[in-house]
Amino acid sequence: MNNDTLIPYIGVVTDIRQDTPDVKTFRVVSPEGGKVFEHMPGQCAMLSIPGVGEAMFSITSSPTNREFMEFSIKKCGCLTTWLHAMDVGQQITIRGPYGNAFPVETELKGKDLLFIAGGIGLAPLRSVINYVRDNRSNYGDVQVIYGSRSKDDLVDYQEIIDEWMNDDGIEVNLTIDNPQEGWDGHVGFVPNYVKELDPSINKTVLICGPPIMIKFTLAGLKELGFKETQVYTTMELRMKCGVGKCGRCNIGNKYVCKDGPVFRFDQLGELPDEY
Amino acid sequence: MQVNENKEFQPLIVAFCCNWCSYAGADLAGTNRLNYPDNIKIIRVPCSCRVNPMFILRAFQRGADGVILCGCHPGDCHYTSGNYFTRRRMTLLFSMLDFLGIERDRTRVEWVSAAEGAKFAATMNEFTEAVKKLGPNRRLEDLRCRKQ
Amino acid sequence: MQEAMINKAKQLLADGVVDRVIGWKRGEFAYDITPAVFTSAEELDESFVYDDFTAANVSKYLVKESRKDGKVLAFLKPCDTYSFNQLVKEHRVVRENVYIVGIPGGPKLDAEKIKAKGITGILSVKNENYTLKIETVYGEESMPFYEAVLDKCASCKSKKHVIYDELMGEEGDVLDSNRFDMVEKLENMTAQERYDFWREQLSKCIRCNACRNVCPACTCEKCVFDNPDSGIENKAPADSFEENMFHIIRAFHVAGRCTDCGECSRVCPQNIPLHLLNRKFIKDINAFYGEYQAGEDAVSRAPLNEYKQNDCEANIVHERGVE
Amino acid sequence: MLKISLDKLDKLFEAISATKTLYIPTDREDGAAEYRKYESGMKLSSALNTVRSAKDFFFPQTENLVDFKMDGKNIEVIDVREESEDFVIFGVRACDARSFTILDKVFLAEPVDSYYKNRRDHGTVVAMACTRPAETCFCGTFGIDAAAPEGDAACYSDGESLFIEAHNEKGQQFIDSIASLLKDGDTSKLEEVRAKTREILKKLPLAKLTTDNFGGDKLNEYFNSDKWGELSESCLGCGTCTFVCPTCQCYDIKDFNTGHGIKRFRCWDSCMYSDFTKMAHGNPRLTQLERFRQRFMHKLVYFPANNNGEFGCVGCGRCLAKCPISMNIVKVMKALEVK
Repeated sequence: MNNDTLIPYIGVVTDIRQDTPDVKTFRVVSPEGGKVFEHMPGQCAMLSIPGVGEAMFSITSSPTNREFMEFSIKKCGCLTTWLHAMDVGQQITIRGPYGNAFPVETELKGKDLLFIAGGIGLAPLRSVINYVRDNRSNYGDVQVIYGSRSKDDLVDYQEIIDEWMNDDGIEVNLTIDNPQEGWDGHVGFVPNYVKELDPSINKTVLICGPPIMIKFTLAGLKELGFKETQVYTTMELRMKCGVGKCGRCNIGNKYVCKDGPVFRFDQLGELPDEY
Repeated sequence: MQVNENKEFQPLIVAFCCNWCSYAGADLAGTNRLNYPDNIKIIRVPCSCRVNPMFILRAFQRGADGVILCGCHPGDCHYTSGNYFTRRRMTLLFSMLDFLGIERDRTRVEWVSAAEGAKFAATMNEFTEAVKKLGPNRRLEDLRCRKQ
Repeated sequence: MQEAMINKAKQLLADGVVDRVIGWKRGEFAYDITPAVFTSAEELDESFVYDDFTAANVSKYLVKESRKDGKVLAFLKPCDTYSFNQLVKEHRVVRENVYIVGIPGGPKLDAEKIKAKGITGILSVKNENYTLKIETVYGEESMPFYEAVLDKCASCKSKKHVIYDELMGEEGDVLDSNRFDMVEKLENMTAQERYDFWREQLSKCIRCNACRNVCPACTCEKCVFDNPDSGIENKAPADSFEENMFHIIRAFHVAGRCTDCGECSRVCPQNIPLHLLNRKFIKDINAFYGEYQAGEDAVSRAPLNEYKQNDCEANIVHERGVE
Repeated sequence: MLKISLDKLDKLFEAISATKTLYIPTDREDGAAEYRKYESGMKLSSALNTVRSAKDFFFPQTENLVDFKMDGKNIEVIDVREESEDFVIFGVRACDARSFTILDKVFLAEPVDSYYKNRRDHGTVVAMACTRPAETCFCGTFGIDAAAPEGDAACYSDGESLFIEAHNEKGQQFIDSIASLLKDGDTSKLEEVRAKTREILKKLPLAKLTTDNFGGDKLNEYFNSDKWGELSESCLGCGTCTFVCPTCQCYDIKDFNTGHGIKRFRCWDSCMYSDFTKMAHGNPRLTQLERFRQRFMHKLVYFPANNNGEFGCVGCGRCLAKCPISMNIVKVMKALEVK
């Protein structure tokens, strides 16, 4: 019998990095070494600990990374709590990749890109940002606006200041919600910061974060003159199968696991408001 | 404890024992070197009243052939009245299991005080024999949990 | 009766005594009646119905309805008043927000029983002197009224309203019902026979949860079977054990609180006689701890919430009845 | 057409079950019909339909997907799939026969569900034309002819004989396997019976129900309809409609700890359940209104939007008969319809 997508592969956790007090980044390879499967930036995978649960997570590493995949996971429910408690060397099950990806090889090619992320929302965008950094000549200017509750809640802070900020042609703007000792950067919410920075409206926007942030940022972008066709986001709903059959992650007739998770805002606008 | 050598059916029996009386009773049986079968797996609970019907059913699901619940004698409950509620609850539950055709001898409630080591051993011996006669639990088992 | 009820409802709406009316709404056929909330005289005229098929017990809806603003009028049949009273006792309804009009009850009819006679294509059902005249696409059919009566009505326990603000029609009495006959019959079978009986019945279960969701006593905010942390959450009877477990626990959770309204059996799509499990508990409670009718009053303690020092021992189960 | 006398049905069933597992609808003690594995002496039910639909055979209520053995930090994945046995489902009504093509659109779409396909490949559907449709029937609304069902093969009764014809190769193989029992027969009386059935179908109370005003293009219009509150207010949130429905295909995947391993199984799930879309951080469908809307929008709008206009309902009428509060797709369609 052919392999079935519902039967998972084994992955080994080879590194666990504490990013923020409630976010850890897990490095996963196949037991034989190397990646379990290839993916495109924005795609997701089903991770599971049998007996505990299975859930969809975005792959935070870039496909240009040839050795491993990474998942930045916030401690939130039953499975994620378990994942946060495990040690290096633990095997997990993994299946995927699921969903579409950010159109990095088509619509985004040659464009100036603006990434806007809030909190753990950086996770799916990190894959794209690093993909773009590794294929720098294919894209124009890159700007990243990233905000979190506090400095400690900025995911991948070390990578941002060590690598992204040192790259040519990448502008990184960080912000935190409230003033904090040891922070001399911007303070304020992401939507307002975006308006303050007043980015060029020629940029294509990739946005991910809490729904309330997306809502206000999108309104702000529209005020600045951005069109919905310029803005991409990535969604999350409860998923079980990952292939559009189990029937729960739909928004209207679109399944987030199969037709998403990446949507352009004009596409989302045609769908009912149920997410 | 006895060592079971022959191949006759060896039931798995779960005994829920209240912390204050029956568990101490089991202890006493041990320190007095009284024999009771190794089929008995004791689960210590703070009070017999802690045992809800689900505990009993789950024990059967996971392979128990008999379940016995031991608590303080009525009137002696550490929490004054826990075992009185247990008594009503288990009476109704056992009656329901019986109603569904589950062999009634697979379930039992016994009151064993901390001083009744001998009663504990005797009860367990007797209960194990009764369950042994019934054979493996087939009517209230979960086939998925059966070891191949 | 229907006319009188509509008029009563209109009057109470007009007088401002109530803001809404909970009752039954006419369907596509003679029998597919849906509980509904009415807010205007026009709606009442258009679709309010009370007839031989309005069996649904609306008291559970009052858990939610009575927490909304304003007052709701509920027409309750005798059996429904027991359920409502039990909810009052458990503080699940806001009594002040409900205006109860007691109405005469059944016996109500079961469309399934008509269909089981091979009568299909039902267009209308009329009760003429306790003979049902049924018009179908295949012609006129008839059958005795009492052969189509719902099981729960066939063993009606009471025609008395235990709680109401107003009564329409005559007050009835508590009946000397035969409701424990089948339980007794089962008790007198051998364990093997009982086991076979219940296996046959419970293996039909599709775990649709209709029995749980319709039950006026099942009003937990989160059911143990929906709670992934309970360790027994399950959506489907994956094994015969789970079929048994679900129904034992469901019945146990309402033991001492079940008023025997019979809704669980009425709604079961697989016709499992679930009320027998509830009645077994009621019968046992009566036998062991004295006669007790849940919902009869709003103050007495439920049998599983109290005890007596001289209660019988659990092992009484081993000493009585048929092995 | 080939036929066999109705009084020789037993012989037919014996012959089929000699080589393959045979399932037929048969009457239970409580009067309801149910598909059961054929055993000698079992009688074909005269009921119009079974309570549980025939989808069970291809998409059972629960099935094991995969086993895991946990050993310290290591996990072993055990593929538990086995080749299905060959089986025949006899007496499938036209509505259920159509339901399989709807399920196919979900499960056989890429990536193919191997569990479903395995059983689909090994199962032969022998449909049976209706002669006594009920008031709850509205298969005609979805373009199904109850007198000419789909399936791998179809049977028709004229009251004396059972006529059998194949619709595809699988059906032909089925007929070949019982050829010795069949003989050529005159279908003139059968045509009369079928014409009569079609007349009755036209007279059914729901015969005029149409899907003309439903479909993928009505998405926001119906989603934002103000009728949903009223329609869903008495919904109990049970799964009866979903579980008796031949086309409802949503499932859940769960793990069961056996004490010596983990069994991952899937089971039917219902969009009517409160935890259907519940996530660790929230639930996009918080009240019964949204859940209720999802079920009917799926059947009447989302499914046709994704499947060239095919609706996710076959008009079998089970939900009409079984819903505890008698709220169903017909009432929803009538209340919702915008011309």
